[in-house]
Amino acid sequence: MRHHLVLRVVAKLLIPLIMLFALYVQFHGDYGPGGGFQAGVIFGAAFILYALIFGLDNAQKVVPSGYLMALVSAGLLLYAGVGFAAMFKGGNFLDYGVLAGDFIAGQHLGILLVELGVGITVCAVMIVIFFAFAGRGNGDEEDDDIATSPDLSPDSSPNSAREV
Amino acid sequence: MAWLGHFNYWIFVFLMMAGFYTVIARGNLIKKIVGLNIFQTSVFLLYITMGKVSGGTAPIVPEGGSEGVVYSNPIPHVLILTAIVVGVATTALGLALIVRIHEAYDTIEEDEIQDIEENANTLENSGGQAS
Amino acid sequence: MIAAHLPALQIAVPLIAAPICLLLRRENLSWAWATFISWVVFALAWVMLEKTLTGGAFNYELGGWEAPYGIEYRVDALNAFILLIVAAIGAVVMPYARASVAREIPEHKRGLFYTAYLLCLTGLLGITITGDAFNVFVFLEISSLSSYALIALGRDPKALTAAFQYLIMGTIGATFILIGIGLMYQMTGTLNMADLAKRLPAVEDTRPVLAAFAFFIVGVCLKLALFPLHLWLPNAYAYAPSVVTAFLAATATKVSIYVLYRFVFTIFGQSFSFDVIPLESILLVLSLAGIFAASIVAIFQTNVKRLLAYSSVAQIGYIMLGVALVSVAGLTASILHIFNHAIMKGALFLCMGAVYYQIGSVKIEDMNGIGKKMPFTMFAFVIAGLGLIGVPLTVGFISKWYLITAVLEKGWWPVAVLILLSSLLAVIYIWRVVEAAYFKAGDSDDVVVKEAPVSMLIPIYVLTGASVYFGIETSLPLGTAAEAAKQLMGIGG
Amino acid sequence: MHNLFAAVMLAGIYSLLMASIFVILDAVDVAFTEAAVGAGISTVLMLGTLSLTKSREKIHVRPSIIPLIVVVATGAMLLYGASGMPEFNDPNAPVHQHVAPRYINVSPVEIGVPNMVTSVLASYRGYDTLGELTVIFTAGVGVLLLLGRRRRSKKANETEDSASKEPEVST
Repeated sequence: MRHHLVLRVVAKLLIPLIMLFALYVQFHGDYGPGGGFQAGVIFGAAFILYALIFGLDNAQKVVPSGYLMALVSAGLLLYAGVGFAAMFKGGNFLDYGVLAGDFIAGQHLGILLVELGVGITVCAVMIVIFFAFAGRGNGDEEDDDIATSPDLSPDSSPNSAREV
Repeated sequence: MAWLGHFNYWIFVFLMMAGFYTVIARGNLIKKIVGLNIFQTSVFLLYITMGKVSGGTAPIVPEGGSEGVVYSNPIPHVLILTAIVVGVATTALGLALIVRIHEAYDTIEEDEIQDIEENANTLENSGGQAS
Repeated sequence: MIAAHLPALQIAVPLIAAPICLLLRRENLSWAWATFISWVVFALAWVMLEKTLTGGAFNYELGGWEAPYGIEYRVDALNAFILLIVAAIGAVVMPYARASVAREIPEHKRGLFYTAYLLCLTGLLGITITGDAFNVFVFLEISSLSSYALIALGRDPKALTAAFQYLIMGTIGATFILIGIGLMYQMTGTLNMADLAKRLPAVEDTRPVLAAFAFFIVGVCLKLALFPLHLWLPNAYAYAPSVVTAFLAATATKVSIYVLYRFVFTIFGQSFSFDVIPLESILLVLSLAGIFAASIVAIFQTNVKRLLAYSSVAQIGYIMLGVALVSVAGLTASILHIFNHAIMKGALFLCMGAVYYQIGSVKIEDMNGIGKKMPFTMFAFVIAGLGLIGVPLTVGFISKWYLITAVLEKGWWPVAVLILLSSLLAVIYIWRVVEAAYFKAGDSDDVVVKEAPVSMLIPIYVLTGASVYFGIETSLPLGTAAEAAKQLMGIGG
Repeated sequence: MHNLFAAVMLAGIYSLLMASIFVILDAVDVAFTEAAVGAGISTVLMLGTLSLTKSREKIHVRPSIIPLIVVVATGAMLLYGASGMPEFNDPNAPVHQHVAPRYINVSPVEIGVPNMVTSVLASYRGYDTLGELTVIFTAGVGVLLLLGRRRRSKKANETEDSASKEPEVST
């Protein structure tokens, strides 16, 4: 994709807009269709578009895998953490009503936080999955999956698949 | 015209059968996953259909109050949001498995994989009893 | 505070532990963390069973919303017992996992492996504890997706195809369950189990409810591998990593059987399940066919893990036979056998994991003379194998005894004879392994094969010891199973 | 249809059409998700898989009587069930009588969120959504377990051991 000038320019214009739209969907979910899951997918799609146009290597420089794994966990931790926070504040697990001063404010805060958690994890997982598929195509990585070595071909020695 | 009142359900059953048939009859692993998607999507249609009320609108309170507005049932929507997520998770995992199977067997056709496995079995068992 | 939130902690602790495990990044840390969590979960399950046995069933409202509007947990003797079985196997397997995983899983995947293991545990516990029909589906998928990935980690490429086949059949099963739940919801407007049980009788002769029942049963039977829907199971168990096989064989199908109990008895109610629909005759035929077909196929296996997997299909037949009796005695035997089979199969698969650890194979012909080289492992295998046959002083005898008593109580003596005959088949397949291990000379100039490490032997002996201990001192499993059976049949409790 | 590329694209279009049907049936949130996921992410992943595997299906003559019987039996069971269902659009159907009215009438006041789907999703059935998020997390972990490789490092050779200590394996 190195030479497609039009694609690169259009992508550079579109990607910020897609991200902005994702944020709108994330935080407008209370009032219209949308929410954390859809926002996460759209935000992830922006990264996928970036990776498609500018190459996997560049995309991985933007989100190094270490951070990505942290994000994958962070969203779920945030969601479950809200549950635990409610428990420490004297409510049941995931009872947002006790999180803030009054019930409705607590509910709002809880929903905001859990939707954010959903958005973060979904976005990160979408990117992880895409990178995993795309990275599989790059031949320049070390291949260390024992089970994938194609020693099931009929003429291979019978026990080679079972060697420890 | 009772049958017309169930029109959506007939569509659901048709899609379900088409998807299900693709899953169990097709030998190509990617086709199986596509079939699985159709199969699952048909169930989404079942749920969403049962939530619809005549004259209803999307279950979002419009600005400026909701006098006399009929809303469709939000519960099936919530359930299906979850089910869609489950569906894409399954698809991703299934496709990842296909990639690995292709790397190991160099084919994504079920019967060819079976042939390879049987050949490997007979070789392995050449000294022992047949399984 | 902890006491009030026990049910929530039971799920929330392993659930929040999984992402933390992913962040740990050090193999040893991940292992230590997962082990610690699995023991915490075990302790919680233990306390909860005590609580239900003394104080009766209790509910927990998630998010503080009352029952049909929010999701609630409902814990009674039955699911507290299943929770304990799952948590106990999960905890016992973990110390064993370290050595086994180090041998079988590529190094950089071990952290992820423990994460997936915790997720699978979470899923299985979540299915068991919940009081909401749709929530069952969600947690079923957590456990299924993680087990597909775990099974695919086996070193043989066949593990990949086995996992794919399981994925296809498992998803079909789950989607059938989803259809069933949808149809039930359509006729009642609720998803809460207790509420469903209240509202279903009013509409029980409508067509959607009949269809819901059919789809639900087929879906669950796919998941629990009832013959002839067991096709995914043998390969999945045979080629998965040893730890995964031991864990799943002891827990996954058991949890699906729990789901069947819950829906057939608690939600649809026995009058609908067995009077309107002749479920008991269907189950009777299929379970007997399963016992014999799977036992006979097991005899001809050369891969011992595959042999044990077929034996699992046969044992599921015994468990379902107990359901088909539709009596307190039959259900007691059935629930008891879930517990006993989890212990025995766990022990047997752990033994095979130890053998694989040392000789890199679980084929019968590779195991010649292994009894002398790995005396402790094979001794445990023999003891647990005797249990599978149903020899007195083992747990296997207890459950067969109660099953046959329950069958005779119904006056079905031909079925009792068939159960005894089927035990002979178990003798044959266990004997084939024992024969190879003790009575066939191995290649003496073979690589030196040593006994498995102590960290693997201790979990093996914990389970083997349990299979003897609970064969003699039966009060805990029997008392709980009888209590749970009474509650299911709607007597007392 | 033996060209898998065409099959995958058609599946994407099918999802998009399904999303439009969901809009007509008032399920805007679901339609949004179906469009983003079914037509978007799923299609991208399938195309990725095709590029890694084969894009043509082999033509086989398979005896497909048994699958046909199974499918027809399943379909017949569903038709039987569907024929007894409340009519489409019927406001008196049981689903609209129990539980749902509470969400529709009370939730905008009780929680203060106009989108009922959001309040049911995140609050009343928030535990389900926690499970749903865990499913996605599981999918991520599962895909990494299957496709993940040891992180490629420029200094792969000298840090072979230290790199391998890290369990995380993206790319």
